[in-house]
Amino acid sequence: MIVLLAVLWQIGSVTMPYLLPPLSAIGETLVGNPGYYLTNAWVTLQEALLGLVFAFIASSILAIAISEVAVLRRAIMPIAVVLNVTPLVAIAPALVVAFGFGPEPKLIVTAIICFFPILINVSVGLRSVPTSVVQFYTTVAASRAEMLWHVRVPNALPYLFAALKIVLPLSIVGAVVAEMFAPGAAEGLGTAISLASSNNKLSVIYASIFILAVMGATLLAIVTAVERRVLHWHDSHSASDD
Amino acid sequence: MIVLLAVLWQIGSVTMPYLLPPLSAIGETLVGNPGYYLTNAWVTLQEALLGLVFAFIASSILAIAISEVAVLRRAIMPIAVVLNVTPLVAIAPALVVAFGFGPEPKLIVTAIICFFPILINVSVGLRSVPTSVVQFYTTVAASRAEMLWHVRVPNALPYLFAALKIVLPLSIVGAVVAEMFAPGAAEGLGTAISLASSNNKLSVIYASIFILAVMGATLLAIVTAVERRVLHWHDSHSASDD
Amino acid sequence: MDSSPAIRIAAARKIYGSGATTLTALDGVDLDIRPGTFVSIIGPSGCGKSTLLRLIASLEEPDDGDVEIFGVSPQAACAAKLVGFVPQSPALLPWLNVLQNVSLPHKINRGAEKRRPTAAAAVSNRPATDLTKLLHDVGLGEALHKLPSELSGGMQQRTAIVRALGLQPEVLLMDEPFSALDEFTREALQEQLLDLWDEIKTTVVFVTHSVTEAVRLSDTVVVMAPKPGRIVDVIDIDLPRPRSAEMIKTGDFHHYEDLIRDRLQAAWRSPELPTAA
Amino acid sequence: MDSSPAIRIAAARKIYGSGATTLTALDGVDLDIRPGTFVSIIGPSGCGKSTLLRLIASLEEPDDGDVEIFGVSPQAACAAKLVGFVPQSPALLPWLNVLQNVSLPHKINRGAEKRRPTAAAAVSNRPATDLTKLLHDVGLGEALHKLPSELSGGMQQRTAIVRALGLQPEVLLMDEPFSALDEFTREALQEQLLDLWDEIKTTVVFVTHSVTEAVRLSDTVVVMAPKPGRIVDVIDIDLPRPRSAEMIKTGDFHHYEDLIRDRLQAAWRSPELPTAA
Amino acid sequence: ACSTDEADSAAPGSTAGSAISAERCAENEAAGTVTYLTGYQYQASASILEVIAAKELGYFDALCIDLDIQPGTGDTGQNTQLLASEQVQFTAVSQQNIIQAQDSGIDILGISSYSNVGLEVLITGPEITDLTQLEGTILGQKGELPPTVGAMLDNAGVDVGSIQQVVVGYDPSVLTRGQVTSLTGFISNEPNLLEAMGEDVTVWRPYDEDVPSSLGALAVNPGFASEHPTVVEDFLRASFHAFEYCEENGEECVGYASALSGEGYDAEHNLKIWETEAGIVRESQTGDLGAIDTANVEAIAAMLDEYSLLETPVSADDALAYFEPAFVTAVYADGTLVWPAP
Ligand SMILES: Nc1ncnc2c1ncn2[C@@H]1O[C@H](COP(=O)(O)OP(=O)(O)OP(=O)(O)O)[C@@H](O)[C@H]1O
Ligand SMILES: Nc1ncnc2c1ncn2[C@@H]1O[C@H](COP(=O)(O)OP(=O)(O)OP(=O)(O)O)[C@@H](O)[C@H]1O
Ligand SMILES: Cc1ncc(C[n+]2csc(CCO)c2C)c(N)n1
Ligand SMILES: [Mg+2]
Ligand SMILES: [Mg+2]
Repeated sequence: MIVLLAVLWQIGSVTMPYLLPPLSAIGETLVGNPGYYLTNAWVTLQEALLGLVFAFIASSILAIAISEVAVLRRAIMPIAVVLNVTPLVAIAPALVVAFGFGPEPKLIVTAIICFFPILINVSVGLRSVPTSVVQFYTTVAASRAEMLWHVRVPNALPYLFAALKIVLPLSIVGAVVAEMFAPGAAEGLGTAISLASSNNKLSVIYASIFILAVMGATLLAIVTAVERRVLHWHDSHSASDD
Repeated sequence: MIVLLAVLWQIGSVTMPYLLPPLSAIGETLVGNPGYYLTNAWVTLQEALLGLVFAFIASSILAIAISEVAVLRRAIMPIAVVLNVTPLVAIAPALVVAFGFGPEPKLIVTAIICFFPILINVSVGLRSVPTSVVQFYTTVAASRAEMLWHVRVPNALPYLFAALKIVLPLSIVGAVVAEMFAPGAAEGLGTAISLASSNNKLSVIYASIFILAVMGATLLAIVTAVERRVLHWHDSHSASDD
Repeated sequence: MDSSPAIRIAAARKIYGSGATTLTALDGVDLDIRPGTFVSIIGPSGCGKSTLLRLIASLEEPDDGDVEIFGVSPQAACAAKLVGFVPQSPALLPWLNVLQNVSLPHKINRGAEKRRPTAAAAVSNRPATDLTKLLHDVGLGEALHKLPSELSGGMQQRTAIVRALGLQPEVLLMDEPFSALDEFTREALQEQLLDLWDEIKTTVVFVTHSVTEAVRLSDTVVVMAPKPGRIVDVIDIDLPRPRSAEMIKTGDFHHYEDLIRDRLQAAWRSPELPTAA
Repeated sequence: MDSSPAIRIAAARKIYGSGATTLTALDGVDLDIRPGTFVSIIGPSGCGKSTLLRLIASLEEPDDGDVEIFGVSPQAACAAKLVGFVPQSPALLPWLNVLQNVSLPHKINRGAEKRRPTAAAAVSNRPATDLTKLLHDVGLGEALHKLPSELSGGMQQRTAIVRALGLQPEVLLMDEPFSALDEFTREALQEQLLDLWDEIKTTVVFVTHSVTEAVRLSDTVVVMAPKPGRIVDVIDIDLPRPRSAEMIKTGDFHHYEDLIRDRLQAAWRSPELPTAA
Repeated sequence: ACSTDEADSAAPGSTAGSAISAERCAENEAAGTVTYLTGYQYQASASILEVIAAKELGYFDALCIDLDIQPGTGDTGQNTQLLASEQVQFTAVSQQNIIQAQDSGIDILGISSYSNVGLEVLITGPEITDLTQLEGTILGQKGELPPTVGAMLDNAGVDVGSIQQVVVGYDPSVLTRGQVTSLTGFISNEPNLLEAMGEDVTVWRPYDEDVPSSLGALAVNPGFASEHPTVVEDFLRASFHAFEYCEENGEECVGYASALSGEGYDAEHNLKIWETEAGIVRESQTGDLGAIDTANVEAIAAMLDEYSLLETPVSADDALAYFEPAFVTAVYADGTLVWPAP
């Protein structure tokens, strides 16, 4: 599979040299300057994860709020949709005006990108508890908080993990896009990509994307491993071929 | 809630006129030139939905493939992750180079953005069938296709609808971002936003975002309504407060 | 003991669905249950037994009529943790092991005692239950740390029983709790249930399909019939306690069994029930 | 009828878990079941009855030993749609109504007949079942278009029974199919089951906790004991058929009941089962 | 016949093929639809506005060129790629972009340039009177420091390393709000915006510090150029013709761009952009309008080398090979644009 892709790429790089750099060129820049990529990757990773943490906290709280209180659903969902459909690249510059050149604008962009999938998945998960279970805990008058914590939240975990799988790679894209468009960035792979693209350094662009992909795949592998441990009780993990 | 936001906005627009235009200015441009916004919205909506349809088909097929065949999971997931972590704004230009000024690059960008959430959610949903149900249909030797069609796919619907709620607004962002970064776009709200931002017309930018938000919220309301009809049997819809 | 009823159901009606598909699950149900009595409910499948239990357990609102527990609403009774409920399907949490599943209700609604209505206050303040011992007693001693998916059907059911018994509730609502148990396990659990009932003087409402079990355990047997779901008979069982294995073979016992079977059969003859070939 | 067994289980062993938490659910189980016989399995809760049934139904692989149906593997038998399975929990699809739930298995694996092994071929080619009629017969005539969530526990169980019967399988595996049914519904369904069995000469493996039911229905009663799960007795019931309601009261019948209860009690005395107080 | 679908928008006096011999018309038509990609949307910059105007005025029709205009995003690297891949035949870039593209293996050919004054400038408040005052302050830029601005600072003896660089957006008020001390910008854009806000600023042009650069260069796909040299010539002819027209009729030309762009076009500001850039072009003009100054190309190549902005250093001859001044030369006779075409 990977070999096949590599061959296709090489053919592409010969027929469209203005579009795809040869793999050797990508390899050279990676090997020639590993420090550059590692430093930038580390910056981007930090932004991505920090933004994700904020998004996770905010969207989990809101997911709980909207699945508990119908009024809040009607108030919050439209705002969430607005955040979700706002093209961030259009407002990233405005964010710097509001928040300065520090990491805040980047974290905000990353958090906004990651926010919605968690919100939706978790709120569906919170409401997907089997009726018989809810009924039993109603007879012991579990408070809303207790029902949430002991019943709904664990029940939402499969949905949460699905959301995390979606959102971990997204957080990286968010950080990169923020670096490209939120003013103030001087480091990170996003910055590297925009510098390279204004200088037509195709090999640097694709080397950066390669690093991003490796980061994304690693993060995904980590969630998947954690999920396997945490959700061993869930039907999705009982299949023997899993 | 909305009133509160409007008041906050107005305060913001007075203290930071370079950041937020007064609401009245937004209203004026919307009312003054509704045809402009409607035409562009229609273009963007078409791109968004068409891209979404492609993403839906591709990711559903792949979700089925990876949840059925473990080998494919190992082959396809890395590629999916690469697509998901590639900053599309960085490759949108390359797509135009490869595919020209037609709608293709925009559809591809939109489809890539929508692809991953559907893939992940649906593949989790396909595997979350209660063991006892799978076992019964194993005793009548349901083929994989039959198990899929009659058992796994309906069982994945709650997850699919969650994915659709995430992805419908995303498809709009995808189309907008594509319009902003794929040269050659002469229409659409993304184009409107980048033109306006090159001319510092804040009111047009925010009017366009407002239209985008309305589109996103409408699409979300439609899926939610469809979900309510289709998933009436699911626990998430049995609560009386729903 | 108080003379006011532990459970009072008056003219209760419950309707499911709407329009053309309306189904009257319960209609004109009147029932008073004195504190400390053991009442069994018996009736054809689908006649509304579970619905009635859910009504008492605050899980359904009657469309008409009233339900009270110790003079307060079912909600208030549940809030005071007066109610122990064994649902027809075990409803265990798949991510908790057996011990965790039966312990969780204790961690929930801790301030419940304060909300107990006076009529039920007398019977509060018992020593906390030893759940591990209770689980051992029902034969789950080696399954304490198993997940529900690793249990047999009967083991799941026993877990659900312990979960309710552990609460030492004033009102114990059990929906076919022993249906998945073999005769001997069932008998052992019947003993344990009666012991507990004797000890904490709880009020039990017990849905069963076994006439023998109903007669053996109950002070009163309520016979229900379907279409609409209603009470057709309330039979007091005037047999001395403890009721030993020998008593089951006595004429008195058989008399009650036959009486109840008779009423049950009449109820069962109502339209649209399985046709014996 | 062929003299080779319909179901052959040889030295079957099934182990759950690994390491410290290993549990031998079945050990050294040998059982041959002749075609057309009605075999009941009875034993304490958790002794491995459902596991044994799942082994026959191709839902578990034995860790040791062999299972065959009509000389082929359980998988092959299922592929030929020889097997009808009534699981302990109904396992209905929540998005399909009763009629759709029982119809779905017919839409599945349509080419099955071609795969039938010769030993079972003789009994193929029966007229298709009228599922609506079957549902009416079990008392679900008015529930055809209800979703599982709108059914009572017993109604769900009857749906699962019809789903299996409708397949007219050569081998019918039923795991406590009548546990949630009242005595009269149960009796009616017993009649229907026996009629069907008589008519299509199917082989039935029937897990039950009711000794009376086992004696009434079976040619052979298999008694199991736990720790490890094993067969402790195989008792042939030499009573004439049809076995009427009167026969249940005869000494011969009681003899069998007492015999089985005796064996069962011995099995039940195995360590770590509920302690009668 | 030449494309007729824009016939109704043609300005008076220009009808299809009216400014060209039939033979040359046929040659031009053989190229089919020719696509031009703007540098940045429909901005009224030199190299964009006159092409839009030429089309609307019917000049391309008159020369039998079927021209399609696509708006660029401002990413010049992308423009060069699209040109090399022949998705477009003409595009607006700078001479420096052309040399850098060639360095990355992207084969394109420079055919014209309006001025040696570069587009990119540094803007400061009036209190800055010497660039060395910027040492230790914050400089706002749009992704990276333009090499010409860097060279300017360097030439002025500034320790560039001591300046903290931050990326900012396109709103120049970061400067006047004091968030940055200096700001990179485009010669006709931010200064005009700031002036419109009533702000007083100083504009530092690299050109004035002897840093070579360019404004309004056009590039062509080399394969296309060798196949259809008359189209290249006549494309330039129509553009230059329109440039002259728009110098006189700026408002009308900006109106064409505004109509193409739709709501959100700041016609007033764009007119200023046009007037500023056209003024610079004329003020710094060294030869015929649009003619390539080979000395400037050599100087740019040397500058790029000096600041190590190329993978492989280029010699002056290498750099000159990336440009073909003959197309411009061909459209002038004795210093006047030949119109109509031969
Ligand atoms: N998936 C599993 N993982 C681990 N242990 C299991 C699993 N399924 C069953 N067991 C164990 O195997 C033993 C036998 O279970 P089985 O379900 O066969 O019992 P059973 O005889 O059907 O009981 P019951 O009458 O209660 O249904 C039990 O001790 C149970 O805990
Ligand atoms: N949620 C529901 N929606 C619609 N109808 C329902 C619902 N729950 C129960 N019913 C109907 O109400 C009637 C009574 O159901 P109920 O569960 O109370 O019966 P039951 O006496 O407990 O039967 P069983 O002995 O089979 O458990 C049935 O006809 C059932 O179809
Ligand atoms: C006068 C003038 N102003 C701006 C640009 C172009 N510019 C190049 S990139 C970019 C941002 C696009 O994302 C802008 C504004 C120009 N060519 N001429
Ligand atoms: Mg019930
Ligand atoms: Mg079992």
